[in-house]
Amino acid sequence: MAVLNMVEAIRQTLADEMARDGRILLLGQDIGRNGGVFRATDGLQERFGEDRVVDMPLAEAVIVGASVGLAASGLRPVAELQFLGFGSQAFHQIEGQVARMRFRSQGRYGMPLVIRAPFGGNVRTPELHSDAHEAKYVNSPGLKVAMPASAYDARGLLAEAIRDPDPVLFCEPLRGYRRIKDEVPDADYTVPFGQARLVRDGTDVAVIAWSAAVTVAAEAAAQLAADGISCAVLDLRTLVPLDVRALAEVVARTGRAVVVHEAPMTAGFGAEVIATIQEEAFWSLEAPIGRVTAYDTPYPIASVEEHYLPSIERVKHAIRRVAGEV
Amino acid sequence: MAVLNMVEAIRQTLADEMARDGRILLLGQDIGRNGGVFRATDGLQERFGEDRVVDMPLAEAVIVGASVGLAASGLRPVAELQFLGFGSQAFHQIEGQVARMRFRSQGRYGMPLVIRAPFGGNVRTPELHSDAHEAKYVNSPGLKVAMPASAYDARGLLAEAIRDPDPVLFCEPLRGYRRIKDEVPDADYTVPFGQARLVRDGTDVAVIAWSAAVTVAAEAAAQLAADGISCAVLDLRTLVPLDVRALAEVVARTGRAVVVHEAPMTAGFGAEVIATIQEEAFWSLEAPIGRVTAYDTPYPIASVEEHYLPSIERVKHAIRRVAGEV
Amino acid sequence: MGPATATAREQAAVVPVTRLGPDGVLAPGCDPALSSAEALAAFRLMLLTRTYDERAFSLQRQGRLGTFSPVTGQEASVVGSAWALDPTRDWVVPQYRELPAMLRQGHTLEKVLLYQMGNPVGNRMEEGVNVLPIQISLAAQVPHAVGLAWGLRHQGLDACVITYFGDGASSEGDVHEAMNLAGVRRASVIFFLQNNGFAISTPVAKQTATESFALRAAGYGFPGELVDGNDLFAVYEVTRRAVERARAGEGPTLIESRTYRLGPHNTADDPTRYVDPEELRSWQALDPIVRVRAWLRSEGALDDASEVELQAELDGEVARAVAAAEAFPKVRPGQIFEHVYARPPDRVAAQWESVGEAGSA
Amino acid sequence: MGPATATAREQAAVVPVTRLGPDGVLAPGCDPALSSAEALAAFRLMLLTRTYDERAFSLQRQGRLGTFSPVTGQEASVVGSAWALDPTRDWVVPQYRELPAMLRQGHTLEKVLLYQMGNPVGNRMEEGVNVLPIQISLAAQVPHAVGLAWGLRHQGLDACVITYFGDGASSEGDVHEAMNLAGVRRASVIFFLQNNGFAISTPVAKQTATESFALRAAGYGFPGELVDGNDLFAVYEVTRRAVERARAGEGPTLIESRTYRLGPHNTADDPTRYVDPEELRSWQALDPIVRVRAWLRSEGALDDASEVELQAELDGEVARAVAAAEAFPKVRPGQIFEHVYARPPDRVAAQWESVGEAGSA
Ligand SMILES: Cc1ncc(C[n+]2csc(CCOP(=O)(O)OP(=O)(O)O)c2C)c(N)n1
Ligand SMILES: Cc1ncc(C[n+]2csc(CCOP(=O)(O)OP(=O)(O)O)c2C)c(N)n1
Ligand SMILES: [Mg+2]
Ligand SMILES: [Mg+2]
Repeated sequence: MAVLNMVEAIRQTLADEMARDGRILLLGQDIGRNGGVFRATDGLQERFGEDRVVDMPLAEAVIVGASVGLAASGLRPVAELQFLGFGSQAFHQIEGQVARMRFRSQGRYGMPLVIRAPFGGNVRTPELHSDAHEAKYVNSPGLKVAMPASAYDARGLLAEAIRDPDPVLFCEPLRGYRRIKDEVPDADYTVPFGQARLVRDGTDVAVIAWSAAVTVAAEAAAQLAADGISCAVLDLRTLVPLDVRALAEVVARTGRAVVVHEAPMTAGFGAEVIATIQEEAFWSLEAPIGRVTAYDTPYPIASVEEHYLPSIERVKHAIRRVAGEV
Repeated sequence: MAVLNMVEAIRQTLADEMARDGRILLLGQDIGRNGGVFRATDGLQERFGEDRVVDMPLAEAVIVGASVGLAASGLRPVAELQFLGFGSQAFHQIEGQVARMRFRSQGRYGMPLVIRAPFGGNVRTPELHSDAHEAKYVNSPGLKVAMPASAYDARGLLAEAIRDPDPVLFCEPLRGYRRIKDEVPDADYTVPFGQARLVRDGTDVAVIAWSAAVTVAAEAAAQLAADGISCAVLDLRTLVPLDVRALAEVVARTGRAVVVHEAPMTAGFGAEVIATIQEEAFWSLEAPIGRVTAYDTPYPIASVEEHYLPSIERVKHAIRRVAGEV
Repeated sequence: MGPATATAREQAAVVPVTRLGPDGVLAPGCDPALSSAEALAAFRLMLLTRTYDERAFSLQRQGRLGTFSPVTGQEASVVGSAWALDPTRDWVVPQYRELPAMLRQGHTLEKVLLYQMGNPVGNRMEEGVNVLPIQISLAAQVPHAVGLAWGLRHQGLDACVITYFGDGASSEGDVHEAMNLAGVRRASVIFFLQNNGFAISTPVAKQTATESFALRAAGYGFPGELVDGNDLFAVYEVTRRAVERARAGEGPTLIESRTYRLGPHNTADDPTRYVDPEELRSWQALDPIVRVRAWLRSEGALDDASEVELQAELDGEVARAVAAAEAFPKVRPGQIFEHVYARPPDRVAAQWESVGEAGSA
Repeated sequence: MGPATATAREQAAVVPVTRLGPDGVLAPGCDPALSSAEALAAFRLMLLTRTYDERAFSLQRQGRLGTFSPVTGQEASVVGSAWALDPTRDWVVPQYRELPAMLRQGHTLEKVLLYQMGNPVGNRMEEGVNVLPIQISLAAQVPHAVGLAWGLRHQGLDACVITYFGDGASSEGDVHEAMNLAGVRRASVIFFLQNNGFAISTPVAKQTATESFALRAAGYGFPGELVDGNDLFAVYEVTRRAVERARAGEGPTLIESRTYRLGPHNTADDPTRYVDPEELRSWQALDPIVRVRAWLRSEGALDDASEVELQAELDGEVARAVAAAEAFPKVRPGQIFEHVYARPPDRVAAQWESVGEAGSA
C-alpha cells in the first residue's frame, strides 16, 4: 500500500495493464519520449517500446478514429486526448463511431478501447483546457463515462475501463494529478462500474458529485459537520453506468440533496442527477435539490476561475439553503 | 395569411430576410442549384445569385468555421448543416469557436450567424440523420438554441435568429418539413426568444416539449381530454434562452408534468426541464415529473424507429401515470 | 500483368492511367492485366451489381426496400480495385457505394437486402468476411482503415486494407488526418478515392480546385495515382501495384479513380435538377461494362449465348437473395437494444425490458 | 525587390528559398528584398520580440505573468511575413506564437501583457487593429481566415488575410478543409505554416512523412512555397509574392516557413527531455536576428553605438508596457459574464447578478 497522487496511480495502472495484456497499446500527443505533458505515461515508452507507446500527429479525430480501427483489428487501444476540450475535434468519431460501432456492426466489432482525457479547473490553464464536457458524452449512448475522484479509484476504474469490452471515456481531473493523494494497494484490483462511493454518510443533506468536485463537496461537508449539519457525500464514480439505486438510497435517508459539478449549469449532468432523484425518490424529497455548478458561460480566464467554479463556500451555502437554514 | 408547411415557411423567411439585408448569405451542401436536399433553399440561388447562395465542399467544420470568418468580416452568414448529426464534425467549431468568439475577443467580434440543421425521426432516414443532439449544444454557453414546432414559429424564430446579434443553432424537424402545416402571416414578424408557447391550457398535467415532439404531446393531450384528463401543452420554442417562468407557471397550475423529447433520456434536455421545474416550482409538485424520450441507445434502423421515439401511446401512458391513474 | 511503363504525365498523376479503351480495345503495347478467365469472373461481378441495382430500384419503388445508392457506372472502379485484394487476408473499409467489393470479400446479397429491408442484422458481416460496416458519416471510415492496417501489421499479419471514399467525402478533415497518419506509420493502406463527379448535386469543380486528387499524396509522403475508373484493367493494375507496395512494407498509396455516377445519388434524389444531359450522355458512352464485354467477346471468352445464360444466372441469384431476405423473420423492437453494449448499464437494461410497452421510459 | 528567379527545385517546393545566408551575406545575384531603412525597422521589431520574450520569461518566473509561448528563433519568420502586409487593410489570423505580427498590425505590448497577467480585456483588439484573437484550439483559426478573406472580398474590399499555424496544427482536419475551400473560392488568403520542428515534444518527422508541407498546395490547386524561415529577406519576398497573387485575385498560397523553436514550447515545458542538444546548437548558429544584424552592419545601417541605443529604447518600451499593464485595474469576477452574449438569456443575467456571492448558482 502506497500513498499515490492520481497521476502516479494512472501511470502505474497503465504499466501494469500493459504488462498483463500485450494487446494494449497507448497512443496520444507527446506521450512517448516526453512522457505526456502531465507525465502520466512517463517511462512507459522506454519500458514497452515505440510500438506500444505511440506519439501521434496533432489530430484528435484520427487518434480516436485510428483507435476504432486498432480495436477492430483485435487490439485494445488506450488513447489519450491531451485535454478533454479537444475531444470536440473528435466528437464525430467518439459519439458517431466509437459509441456506435458495436451496434452498427451488430456485435461483430466491439470497441474495447479507452479514451483518457484530463480536464477540470483550478490549475490555471489557458482557454479551452479546463472545460467539463462530460454531459455531452453521457448523452451519446454506447459509451461509458468514468470520472474518478481519488487515486484509489483512478487505478481501479482505469483497470476496469481497460478490461471492459465497451468503450470508455475516462476523464481525469487535472487538479487531482498532483493534489489528490490517497492509499493505493499494490495488488491488482478493479472498481466495478456503476457503483457510487459513499465518501461520508450523513442524515441531513446528500451532496452528490464526481471527479474533483468530490473534494470540494467533502470539504464543505466536513466544515458543516462542525456546525451540526450532517451531510452524506456520494461520489458517482461513473456517470454511465449511473448508480441510480445509490442516489435513491442516500436521498431516502436525507430527504435533501445538492449536486455539485464543474460544468456549466444548464444541461450539465447535474440536471440528470436531479431528474433521476425526483423519479426514484420523489416522496422522500423535503426540499428542492440544489445545484452548485459553473456558470452558463465559457470557461473564463484563469485569474477568475475560482469565482466560476463551485467553491467550498458556495457548496456550504447551498447545503444550508437546502437544509432550510438560509 | 397562407397555410404553409415548415419547409415553405423557412424558405420564405430566408428569401425575405435576404431581400431585407444584403449582408446575409447562405452556405451549405447542395443548397444552390439543387435547392437543398429538402428544398429549403429552392429558387434562392436563382434569385440572389451564386455569391449569396453558396454550394460548399462536403466539410461541416469549414462550413461553420468559414461562417465565423464571414461574420468577423461584417456579414451575416446563415449556414446549413445537411443534418444536425453531422454537426458533430463541426462540434469544435460550434462549441469552441462560434459560441466563444464574442467572449474571447471581448466584444470585438460578435457572431451574428445562424446554423440551420434538420434532425428528428419518423422520416425513415439512414443512420445518423435523425439524432436529436440538442442537449450537447445547450451545454455550450455562448450559443442560443431554437427548436420550432410549427410553421408560424419556424418563420418567426428564424427571422429572430437571423436578426439576433448572437449565434443561433436553429434545429428544424424533418418530420415537420412536409407534415406540419399552419397559418403563416404574409407580413413581417418575429417570435422573440425565450417565450414558450402555451399550445393548450389544462389543469391536470403539463406536457412540455419542443420541436416535432410538440405535435405528439398535443395529440396525446387531445386524446386524453376525451377521457377527462385536462393537459396543458407547453412548447419551449427555444432551449436557450429557456422560459423558466413559463415552466414554473404551468406547473404551478397543474402540479404535475411530463417532458417529451426525441433525444436519448440520459442527459437529454428533459433532465434540465425537470431540474428547472423542481427548482422553481418544487412546492407545487404533486408527483414525480415523467419523461417520455428515446432510449439510451444509438438511433436505430428506420424500421423500428417508431418504437424508439416517444409515441402518442407512451406519452398518454406517462400522463396517466403522473396523473395517478395507473 | 505487364503494362507499358507509366508516362511522365501519368507519373505526375494528372493524366489517368488507361488501358482498355471505350471500344474495348487494349492500348497498344499493353498486356491485359487479367487473364480472360479472371476478367470474365470480374465481369460477372460487375454485371451482378448492375442487375442488383436495377432490381433493387424497382423493389424500392414498390416500397419493399429502403433508400439505397446504386453503383451504376462505377462497376469497373469498385470491382477492379477489390479484385487486387486477397479476401482471405486483406480488408475492405467501405463508404456505401461499394456493393461488389463487399460481395467479393464474402458478404452476401441476402444480407445486404436484409439490411435495406430494415433488419439491422443484415449489417453484420460474418466472421471471416473482412469488411467494416458501411459508413454514413462521410469519411469517418478513413481513419478506421489506417488504424486497422496498423493493428493488423502490429500483430504480424501480412494484410492490407483498402478504404473507399468519394470526391465529396475527400473534403472532410478525417481524410487528411488519416492520410497524414498513414504516411507517418507507413500503414499498409490504399486510399481509393472514387471521383464520380458528384457529391449528391455538388459537382467536383465546386468540391475542389485541384487538378487531380492524386496530387494530395505528395503532401503526405507517398505516391498518388490517377486512373481511368471506367477501365477495369487500369483500375486493377494500379490497385495491384498499390497492394504490392503495401505488402512490401512501403506504405500507403492514394488512388483517384475517375469515374461517373450514371444514376441518381440515391433513390430519393432527382438528378435532372443538376446533371447536364450532355455530360451524362458522354459518360454513358464510357460505360465500364460495355468495355469489358467488348474485350471478352474479342477474346472469345463471351458470346451471345453465354451472356444470355450468365444474365439468367444473375437474375436468379438476385431473385433468390430477395426471396431469402423477405422470408427472414421480421425485425423486433428489442433489436433496438441488441449489441449496443457488451455489458449494458442497468438503466439501459431496464429500458430494454420495457421496450414496446406504452409504459416504457 | 528584384530576386533571382526561383530554381526548379525551389519551384518544386522541396528546397527552401534562401536569400540572406547565416553570415548575413546576400546570395550572389540577389537584391535585398527590403531597403536598409525597412530592414532596420523590421530588425527593430525582431529585437523587440526577443527583448519581450526575455523579460516575460523572468516575469513569469516571478509569478507576475501566466504561462506563455516565446517566439525566440522564429522572429524572421513572423516579422518577415507580417511585413509583406498592409496593416491598414490586410488581416492577421494568428495561432499564439506570432506576437510581432500582432504588434505590426497595431496591437500593443501593454494589452498582450494585460491578457497574460489575467485580464481578458487584453485580448480585445482595438477597432482598426485587423487581427483575430489568438487561437488555443489548434488550427481552428484556419477556416476563419478563409471566411474572413471571402467576406472582405464579398464586400468589395481589396484585402488579404494571412493565417499562421504550426507544423503540429497542420495535422488537424481544419487545415485541410480550409485550404480546400480557399482553393475553390480563390480566397485571398495566405496559409503561413511555421514549421519550427516541434509540436511541444513531437518532432516534425513524427508529425508527417511529407518531404515538404508546401507540396500540399498542389492538392488544392494553388501554389506552395518553401522558405528558409530564419531568413528575413526570403520570408518577406515569398510572402510578398503571395500577397501580390492575392491582390491580383489569383487566390491563395501556402508557405512553409522552415524555422526552429530555440526555446521551450512554453514556460511550463522542459525541452531537455526531448530536444537533441546538437540539433539545437546547429540552429542557434542560424539565429535569424544575428543574420539581419550582420547585414545591417555591412550596409552601415547599424553599428555598436546605435545598437546599444536601440536596445535601451526597446528595454524601455517593454518596461513601460509592463508598468502600464500592472497598473491596470484588477480583473473583476463579473468579467466572467461580460461579452458572452450581446443579449444574455435571463438565466445567465441572473447568474451574473449573483456572481461572487456564496449563494450564487
Ligand atoms: C459527414 C456527412 N456530411 C453530409 C452527409 C450527407 N451526404 C450523404 S451522401 C453525400 C454526398 C457524398 O458524396 P461522395 O463522397 O462523392 O460519394 P458519392 O455519393 O458520390 O458516392 C452527402 C453530402 C453525410 N452522410 N455525412
Ligand atoms: C486542438 C488542440 N489539440 C491539442 C492542443 C495542445 N497543444 C497546445 S500547443 C501544442 C503543439 C502545437 O504545435 P505547433 O502547431 O507546431 O505550434 P508551435 O507550438 O510549435 O508553435 C499542442 C499539442 C491544443 N491546444 N489544441
Ligand atoms: Mg462522389
Ligand atoms: Mg511547431
